[in-house]
Amino acid sequence: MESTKFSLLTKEEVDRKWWEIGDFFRRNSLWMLMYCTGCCAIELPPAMTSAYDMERLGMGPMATPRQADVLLVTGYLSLKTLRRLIYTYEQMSEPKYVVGIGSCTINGGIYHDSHAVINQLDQYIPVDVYVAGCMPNTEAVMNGFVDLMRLIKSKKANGWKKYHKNNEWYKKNQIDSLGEVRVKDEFHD
Amino acid sequence: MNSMTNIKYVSSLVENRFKVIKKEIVSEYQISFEVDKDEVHRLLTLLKLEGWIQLSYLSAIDWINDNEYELVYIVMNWEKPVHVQIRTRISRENPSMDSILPIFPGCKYYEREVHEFFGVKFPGNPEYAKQLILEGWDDIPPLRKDFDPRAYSDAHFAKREYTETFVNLNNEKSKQVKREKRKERIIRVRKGGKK
Amino acid sequence: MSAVLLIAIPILAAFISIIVKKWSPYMLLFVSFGLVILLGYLPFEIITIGGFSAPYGISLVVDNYSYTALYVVNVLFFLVAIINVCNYKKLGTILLVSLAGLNGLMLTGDLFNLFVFLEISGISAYIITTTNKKPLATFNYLVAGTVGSILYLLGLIILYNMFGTLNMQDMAVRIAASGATDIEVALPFLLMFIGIGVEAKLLPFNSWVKGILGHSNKLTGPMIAGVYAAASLFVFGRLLTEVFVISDTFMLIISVILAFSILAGEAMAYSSTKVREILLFSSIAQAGIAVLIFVSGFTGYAVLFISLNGFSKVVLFLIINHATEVVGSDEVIDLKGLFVNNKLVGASFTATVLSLLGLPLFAGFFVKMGILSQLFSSGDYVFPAIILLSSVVEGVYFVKLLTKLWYKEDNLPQVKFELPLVYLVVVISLLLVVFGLYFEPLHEQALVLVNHVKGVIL
Amino acid sequence: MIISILMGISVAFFGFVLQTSIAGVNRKIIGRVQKRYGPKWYQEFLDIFKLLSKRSVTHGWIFDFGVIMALGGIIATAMFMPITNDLMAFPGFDNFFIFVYLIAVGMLGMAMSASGSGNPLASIGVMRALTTMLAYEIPFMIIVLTIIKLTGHSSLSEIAMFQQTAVAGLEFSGTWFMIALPVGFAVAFLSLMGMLGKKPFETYIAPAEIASGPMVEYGGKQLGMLFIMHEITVFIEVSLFVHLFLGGAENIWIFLIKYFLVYTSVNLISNVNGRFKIDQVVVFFYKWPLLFAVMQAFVAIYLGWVI
Amino acid sequence: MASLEFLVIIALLGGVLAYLVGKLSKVVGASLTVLVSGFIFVSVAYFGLNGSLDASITYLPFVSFEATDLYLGTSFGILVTFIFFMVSFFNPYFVDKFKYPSLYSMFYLFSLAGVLGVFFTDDFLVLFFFFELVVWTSLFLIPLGKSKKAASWYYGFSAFGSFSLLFAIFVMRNTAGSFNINDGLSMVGGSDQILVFILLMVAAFAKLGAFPLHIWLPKVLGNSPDPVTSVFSGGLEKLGAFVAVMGLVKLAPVGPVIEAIDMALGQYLIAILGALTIVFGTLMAIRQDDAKKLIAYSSMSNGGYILVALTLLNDTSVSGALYHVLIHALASTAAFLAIGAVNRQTGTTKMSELGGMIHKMPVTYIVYLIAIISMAGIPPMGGFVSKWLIFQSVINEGMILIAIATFFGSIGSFLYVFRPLAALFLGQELPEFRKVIKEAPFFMLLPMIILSGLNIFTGVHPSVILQYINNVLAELGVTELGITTWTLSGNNGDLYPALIAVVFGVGVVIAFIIFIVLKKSRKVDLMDTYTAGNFVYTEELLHYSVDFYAPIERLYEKHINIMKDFYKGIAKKVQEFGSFVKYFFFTNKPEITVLWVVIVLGILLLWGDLL
Repeated sequence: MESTKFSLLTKEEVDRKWWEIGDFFRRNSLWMLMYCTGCCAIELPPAMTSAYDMERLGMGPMATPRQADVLLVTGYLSLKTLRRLIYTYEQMSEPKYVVGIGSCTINGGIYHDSHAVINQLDQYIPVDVYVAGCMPNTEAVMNGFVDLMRLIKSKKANGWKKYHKNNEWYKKNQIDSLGEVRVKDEFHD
Repeated sequence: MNSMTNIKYVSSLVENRFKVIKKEIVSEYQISFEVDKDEVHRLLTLLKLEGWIQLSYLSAIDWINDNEYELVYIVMNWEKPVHVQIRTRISRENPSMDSILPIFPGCKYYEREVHEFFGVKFPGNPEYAKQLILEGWDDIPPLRKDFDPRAYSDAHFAKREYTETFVNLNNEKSKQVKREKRKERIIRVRKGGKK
Repeated sequence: MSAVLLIAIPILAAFISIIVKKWSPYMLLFVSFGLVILLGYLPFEIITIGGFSAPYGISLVVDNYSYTALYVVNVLFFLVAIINVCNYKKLGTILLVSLAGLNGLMLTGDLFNLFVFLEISGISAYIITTTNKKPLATFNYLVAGTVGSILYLLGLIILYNMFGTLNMQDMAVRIAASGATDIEVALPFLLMFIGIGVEAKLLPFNSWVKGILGHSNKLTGPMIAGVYAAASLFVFGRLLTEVFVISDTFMLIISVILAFSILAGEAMAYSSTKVREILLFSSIAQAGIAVLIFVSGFTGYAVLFISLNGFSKVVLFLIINHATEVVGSDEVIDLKGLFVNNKLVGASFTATVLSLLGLPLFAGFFVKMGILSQLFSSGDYVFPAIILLSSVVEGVYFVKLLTKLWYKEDNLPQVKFELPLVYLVVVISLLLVVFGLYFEPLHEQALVLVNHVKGVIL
Repeated sequence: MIISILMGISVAFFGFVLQTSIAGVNRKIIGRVQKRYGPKWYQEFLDIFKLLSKRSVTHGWIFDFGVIMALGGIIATAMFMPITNDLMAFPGFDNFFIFVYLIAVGMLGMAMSASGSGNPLASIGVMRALTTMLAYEIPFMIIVLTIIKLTGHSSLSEIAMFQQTAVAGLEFSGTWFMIALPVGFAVAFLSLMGMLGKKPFETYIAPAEIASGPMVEYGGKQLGMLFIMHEITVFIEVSLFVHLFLGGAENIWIFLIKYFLVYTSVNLISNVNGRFKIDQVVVFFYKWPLLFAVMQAFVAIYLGWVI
Repeated sequence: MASLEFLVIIALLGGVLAYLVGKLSKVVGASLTVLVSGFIFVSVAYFGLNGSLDASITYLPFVSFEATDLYLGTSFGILVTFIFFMVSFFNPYFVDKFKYPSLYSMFYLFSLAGVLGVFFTDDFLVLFFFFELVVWTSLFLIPLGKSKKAASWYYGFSAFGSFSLLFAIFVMRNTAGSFNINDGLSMVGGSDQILVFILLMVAAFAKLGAFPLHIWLPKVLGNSPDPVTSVFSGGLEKLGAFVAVMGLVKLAPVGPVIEAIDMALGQYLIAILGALTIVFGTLMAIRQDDAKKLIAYSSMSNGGYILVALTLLNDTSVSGALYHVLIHALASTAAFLAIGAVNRQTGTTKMSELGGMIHKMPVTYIVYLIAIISMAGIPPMGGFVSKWLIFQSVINEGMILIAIATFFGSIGSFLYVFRPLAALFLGQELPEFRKVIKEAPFFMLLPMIILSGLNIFTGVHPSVILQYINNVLAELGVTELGITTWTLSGNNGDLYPALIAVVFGVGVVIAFIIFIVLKKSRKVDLMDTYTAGNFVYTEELLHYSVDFYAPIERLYEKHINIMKDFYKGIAKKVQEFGSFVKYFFFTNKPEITVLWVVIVLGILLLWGDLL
């Protein structure tokens, strides 16, 4: 350790420092995308009301994927919803996080044997936090958000990096089960 | 004009005109007739003239062991509030039934749905073959009895594999002990003991 | 070289031409051209036929006013004759007779003699209009013409037994001397006014105009609308300035008639869809304006106005009648896009129309300015308002006509204008533009005529 | 010149910090009204800096240039704003019309980049923003016309000073216009709510109907810059209102109190209201507010009835 | 020493020469117009500014010019010749699409000659001569565009206007004895003065396209070819402003003075009509689908501003009005040229058919942006200064109703100028235009860039031009506007436009620094937008440009063409009257004539004893 003089920080250190500061802001003002895919979405309004007050944590609903940080996948995901979900996920601005709420996102839940519902969400998009329970209680959902914040703090919530790193794997899975993501229907040919 | 007179009115109206295979009063406001396949059109036109102007639902039931589909038309009358079910049986091999588009234009989407989920053809409705709900479906119509959704799900969607081992928390006493202590404390507090 | 020759030569040529049928058109051309040359050496004097003095003899007056009138009428007549000589050979004699009648109208200083020449030129006009192949219209014109001249005669007779003379100057002197009140004199003057009014196309009396000019051809159109209109307006001017004494009630009636005929003329032109109708109704309105100027006493600019109008009408009617003959109908829709292929004729048509409207760079502008400034200086605000309002309406329908004639994309009317017509039309429109830019000569001519006091011969 | 520009920049920065913290406090108050804790007081700062730290999306050069022009225009307007009687960047040149029209530059910048983003929802949002602007601006300008006519000055600091000290010569001086023109104050308050885009007139950022209107396509730093712009716009409009109706401020503390009271009252009212349909907004402002504004102007200018 | 008469002759001969050359090759003929108008502008501007235009007359017969201390005429002259010069750059590019290209260049230069004559003369008849010359030469430019009926509407209104001007000229001559403008306007008195005032106002309204006589403006400007529209709105409308200045400022105020706002009744009525013009223009502009008609209505409402400002007769208002004339000319010409450039590339100006022009035509976009910023009166550009001056005087006079109209106009102008910006330039790039369109050629961009440069300059440093306007004010006898080199002082506060521009620059720099410091954002295609999860592939679905301000339009949809029906009604009445008379008098039966002769005779006979 040749000199104890204050040494200039290298570029990576500066970026890492900035990233930590950015993480502080990102975890204290998580904006969730108001995209309620399944039945677990009914848990979110109570989270915003005075009993649990999601705003305390700095979380609030935002209308469009561009503005939101957290994508809440609440409940079962049919093929059609999954296609729209993937398109929305790709529209979100980086760094973005996904919270899978409800057992349907974990292992297909009660619809595990249906022809229309997928069984495991993280095959298709990277999921940071799962909240188990067939309709988990609001506390559990809030707990999930707190876990997400802890993950961000410990720099482990890098699902979006995984999506970039092994994109082909995700894409292959998506093509396998969905056929094609961007479909044409009779109204938008 | 209570419902009984309506039911009687309808059954008398239909019975003396058509050979009803089976008649069943489902509930206070609902009656169902099973009729031969080629009389369905005339019956529906008659009912429509009598005031049953709304086609509430059109669906099919798959009797796989009789090797038949059963089509159910439910029509509704606003003045005399009675739902009339018209049921017919059609064969399961290349099932087809003439469309009732001219009588009830509303049937356009029902027929597309029945075709998509059961594979029944409806000549006379130009769009019956178009895709309605399932996007890019490549298997046999899913609601047929001989379709196994579980097999489809296993084939297409990866399942989460759970290892069967039970993990006992190595040095942590199982939670059961903690639960009993908590129960006692609650009883004690209820009796007014110290917290 | 006296003015009588102007009447004598055409009549003599008319008789000769009856005998030598074949040469009558060439004789017509030769005579009319000769007269135009003759006019150059005409002395200014009063010729009393046969030496009888004023109350009895007939006198021909050659002063500035009649000189200009003669000049305009003869030149116009010659131009129209050149264009139409080849295809109206049979009318040689009639045209010569009408030339004589017109010259007589301009020259005569005697009221009864005026009636005689009125009849001569009227009859020859009726025969010319027979070429329109519209017998009922010609008959209507005949009846109206004769009724007009008879009324004129009636007025003349009343005047004669009131004042005993037929000579214009003498009559004016006697009226002034006798101190007759305006009311008494009003009746004969109104009769004479209506008489000449029929020929000068004033509104209530001109129901014949639509029939004649509406179906005119290359000869009758320019002849009636150009030559005869100018001649009758000059006669009207002569009477109004020389003889008439206008009382205020008489003036009221006349101004009502004139105002009505100006505004109604423009409105009718606005509402008609046939090109010839547009032109004839606008010439009715212009006739009304000309008479209005005479009535308010500015002979100078009135003469200018009439001559410009005469030339323009000849040009307009020639072009439109030729196009109608080729195309077959004179509806605006059928003639749409006429000028797309023949731009030169179109340019001269447009130039003439713009000078009629009184727009700058054209002679019509200064004439209109002169008229308006004199009307205003006499403190009258009503008539200029009417003239300006009518010229707004006139502008709108002429612009609508022009845009239709110039702009059309497909199946344009196949019309070919032969050289003499094109040459004549272009020369006249160039004249209008030249006089528009350099207005001095016309201005002096107008000033010379302005101080032409009643009864005094230059 | 340079010092006054630096002074202006600091005024703008002060405005931003002030408004963001007061907005955070207000979110806490609203929370307490709804019997919940509400976010931290500096939550707004966190939101803005979080947005600035994200990597967002751009739809072309006009999309970015519009945001820069919007923020630049609004910062420029804020630099002119007088805080107290003597604390202002450009004494003598803070004319009322500069504020009304420079805000329009900000609005134009945002509108340009929103419709440049190619999203129809953004264009609809812009259209609604302009329509509401047409609605609430007219009554406000009439009331300001009366104020300028009464005081004889159109610069904010003179109007403020006019209301603070009773000068012998001028007969209405000395009383706040809030008291002097009561009806005008009410109308101006309604227009202020329209200007701030608070609940009843929040048609152009209607999250339910057109997914937050013009902000649809904005992500990280663009949205952050637009939030900064929004905060500074609110600072400008509320302090404009304070100077025009509440008699400006002798020192900074009075300014802060007045500012806080105005903003909180607007916020409280807006939180109990639903949202108007876009047609209702235009019709609403052209019915009663315009009528009262004209009546107030007529009475104040021609009949001289000023309390 | 350029003599005015020499310039007029150059313009006329240039026109004829352009016609002849145009016969050989259209483009050369049109570019000749550029040279001639350029030469005229340069000589008028150079000699006019240092006051050395000599007015001697050698060739033109009755014309008499006056250029010494005629600041009003020179300022208008320089402005309009400048507009003609700028627009003439567009001629060579547009001339090949016309039916009569050589005629177009000839009449273009003739109207320039007419315009020159109008501004520099001191004799009414000469003024009227050139006034009429401008009317009929510009008349033939209109049908080259889309509609043929527009020409007759235009001629109807402007003939009505110019003939009432002529009537006023002769009425003034009766009292003043000569056609001289100044003593004609000053000497007329009593009931004649009211008549002259009304007639001059009718002429000004007809030429400016103000409220009662505005029907022709959108029809003509909307349908005529683009260079002609820009010349109309930039140049020829200024004739109306010139006549309005004569009628409102030079002529003494007419009618009893209303003591509440100490203004003459005549002036107040014109102010009310000006206010109505603003409101009506703005309302109609908001709902237009064709960009050219929209800008036409905007120039109508700006004409309303000029009228309102001229009626107030104090220093800020008249200087505001004259400055607004300059600003409006620059801004609306730049806007029309930009739309013309788009029209030439795409062939249509309908907003519902266009979209996303910015990607291929960025320079035209910036020119249009600067033009609309100035038209809407937003600070860094000139429009703000002139509107500020007008607001100062309107508030100072305390006229509430007119203040409402001006505020409504200025806010409304922000609305409707933004509509073409959003619908034409921004939004989705429609596929059929993506491959075909490319930026306008350099010589079309040159005038546009010069105009936007001037728009900025007039906004940042107005006192240069306001200095010149002050001596126009002095000539008109109005108190001068207080200006220092950088600041203007209005009635209740002063303005430092350069400071606003600098501060705006500083603000933008700060924002730019914030933008650059942060992470670079990812470029994404325009179609990749938030569509609530739907997959949309066609651009038309994502481009919002049809009936843009639907909520406002719904409020006044039913009674839009009251005025148009009113004028159509008049035309119908004239037609009915004509056919009535035709039916009544012109029948083929000769006895009708005899009947009428007898009737007239009867009237005279009865006249004697009845009356």
